[in-house]
Amino acid sequence: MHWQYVIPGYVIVFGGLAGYIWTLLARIRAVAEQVPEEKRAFLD
Amino acid sequence: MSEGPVVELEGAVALVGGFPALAGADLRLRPSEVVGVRGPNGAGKSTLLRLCAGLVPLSRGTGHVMGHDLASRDGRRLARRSIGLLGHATALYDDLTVRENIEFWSGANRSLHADIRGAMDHMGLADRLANVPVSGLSAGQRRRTAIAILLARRPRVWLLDEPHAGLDTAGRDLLDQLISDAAAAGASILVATHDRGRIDDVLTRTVHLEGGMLSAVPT
Amino acid sequence: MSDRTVISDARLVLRKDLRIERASKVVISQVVPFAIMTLVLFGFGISPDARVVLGEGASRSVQAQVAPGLIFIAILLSALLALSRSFGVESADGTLDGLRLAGLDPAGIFLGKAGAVLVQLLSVGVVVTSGAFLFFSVQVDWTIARAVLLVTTLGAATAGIAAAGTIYSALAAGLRVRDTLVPLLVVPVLAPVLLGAGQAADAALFGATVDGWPWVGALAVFALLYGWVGIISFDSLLEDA
Amino acid sequence: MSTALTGPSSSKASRVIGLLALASTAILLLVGLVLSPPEVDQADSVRLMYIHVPSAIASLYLAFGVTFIGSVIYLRTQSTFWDLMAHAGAEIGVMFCAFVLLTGMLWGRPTWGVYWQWDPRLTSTVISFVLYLGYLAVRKMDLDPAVRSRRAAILGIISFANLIIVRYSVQWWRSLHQGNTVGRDTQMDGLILFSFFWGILTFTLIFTWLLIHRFRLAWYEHQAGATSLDDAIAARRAERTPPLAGEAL
Repeated sequence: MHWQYVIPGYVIVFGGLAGYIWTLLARIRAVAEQVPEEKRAFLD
Repeated sequence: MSEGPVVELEGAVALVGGFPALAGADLRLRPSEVVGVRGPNGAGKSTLLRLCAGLVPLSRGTGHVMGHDLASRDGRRLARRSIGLLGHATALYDDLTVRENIEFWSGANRSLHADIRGAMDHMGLADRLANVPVSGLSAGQRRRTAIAILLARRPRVWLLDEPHAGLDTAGRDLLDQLISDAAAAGASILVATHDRGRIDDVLTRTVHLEGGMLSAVPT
Repeated sequence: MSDRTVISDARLVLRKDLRIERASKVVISQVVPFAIMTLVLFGFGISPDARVVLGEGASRSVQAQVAPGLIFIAILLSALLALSRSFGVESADGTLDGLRLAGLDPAGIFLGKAGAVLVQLLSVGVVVTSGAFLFFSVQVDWTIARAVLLVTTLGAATAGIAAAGTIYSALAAGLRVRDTLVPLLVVPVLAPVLLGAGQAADAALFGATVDGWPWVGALAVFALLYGWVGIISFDSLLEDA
Repeated sequence: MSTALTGPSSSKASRVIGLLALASTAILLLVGLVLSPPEVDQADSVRLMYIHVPSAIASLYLAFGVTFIGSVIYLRTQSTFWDLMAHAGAEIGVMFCAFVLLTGMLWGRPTWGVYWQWDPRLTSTVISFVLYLGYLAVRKMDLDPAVRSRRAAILGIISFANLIIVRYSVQWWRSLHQGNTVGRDTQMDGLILFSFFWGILTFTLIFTWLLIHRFRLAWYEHQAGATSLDDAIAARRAERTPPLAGEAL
């Protein structure tokens, strides 16, 4: 019962997460190219 | 510190919306000096004046006004006390009359009453004008009002951004006279100007601003 | 030219803003009519014939039933305009820089500007409340307790709106997007005020007044909290604007 | 969570967290959707709770909490790290907040018969969602970076206070009209409880991974900005024509 609500919920959440992660990684790669190698270290 | 520089910038960088409008400016301004700043449009003249006024944070380099550090917030706040700034904007409330504006600003600046009256008379702000809303003034009259407020403030450092714009010949002469009087009284004056006329007689020296940096102008 | 205090600076700014209003009459001639118009629009949205059954054969029009909430929605919408005006006069000719150069106490500037907005909103509130009684045929068994509760609610709610609104307007000061950003920031923040004021006004008009006072207390706490936040944060907000 | 991360977007620690999150997600899907039984009252819609509640915890507590703490520390120390952390937390929090609202509505339809009910949690969540959209809008303001960070930090602090005010006021408001909608004392199947807690664990891992990576993005953007300031200063100086001899005065 109620699977018609459960499935869209899971699709929204995990689909949304996957989409966000995909674009996040793409953004990181794009901006990383503008940063010289020696300045990539984290945690000042 | 009577003989030391009143304004001292070294390698000053100031950002406007992330853009380095000033890209390493060096400047020393001593008491009684009248320094003209010339340069093409967008050279950073307004930012230079705003930085000296303590209105823009200093991003790199060092800067002091009256010994107050422009890099610190408290320093900027203290520096502002000795500043008289006349920018492109005249800092007047359009809906208020000339008198109401002068009353408000002199209250805010804690100017003395005698100074206000004197300044108004000096700038030719006749009683007829006093009750006109600022929105009904001409550009020149606006400027005269702003100058009257500045005069009453008795600043140690005058920062003038194209102060002659909109003034008639009499107004220009009057302003030049005010500048040399103030300098004679020990004030330091920084004038950004395109004018290559009479103002030159008032200037102690001229500096050239371009690409966010200052250099001496050979005379 | 006596000693400068936060209060004297606040009074200076408050007087200046009210003088601007007296000269320009923007709130009286534009914001107040707008507030009345929103009430009329609510009337269009809610059928005048719809009634709520109260039991024992009694009923009340839906318009009257929701009037307490609508009053404060109208005040909130008008507040957005009043705030926009309040900071519009400062950004027109570089006067915000002038205030900073003058060395006015930031807390004084906050209190002055919020105070002026509060005075204007109170007048909007009086008009809107009277308008709601008129348009929505709200019938109340008036007692002194009810009137006091209603007036206090109006005061506490508008104080909260003015304080929070002034902070968020300063946060967006000097930006081209100010007029669209401020509503986005302010409306969710003021949701609790709307809720509390609606409940308190509902108690004042139809319910037991004792149910309204806790809400008024919450509104007062909100207003004080935001007043305090404004006093301590205005320095940072105005700095380097 | 791609495991093919290389170069700028991965580190040893974040890769471990990513793999853990991925494995944990697989287990959550298995337990939540297959192994655990339908609940007595809610039937299969209880399965939405395994992602709804963890999303709420990740958003309202973890993410917006990070924004709050980051804002406080930034105002005290001007630490770039915490400034960027605050920004990262808010963006992730807004996303999880959207999940909370959507799954909450999907759960509401079979449970209450309607997608939206003026349930205190749902109502206060939608207001919080807009609150933090406002925070993100402020972070996009066209201002000097330091000024923007300071204003955002002030907003990050008052937004968290607002979140609490909104939550309590809405709860108070609703308590006048209805009883609590959730939290009845029904015997819960062990696997249902397990799925619940496993969901929280999984979303905490996902949140951590996201926070690290969103921070990394912000850090690169910051570094790129710092690089371009040097370039911008050089470019600005090069505007001088012709370069004059004799610099300082």
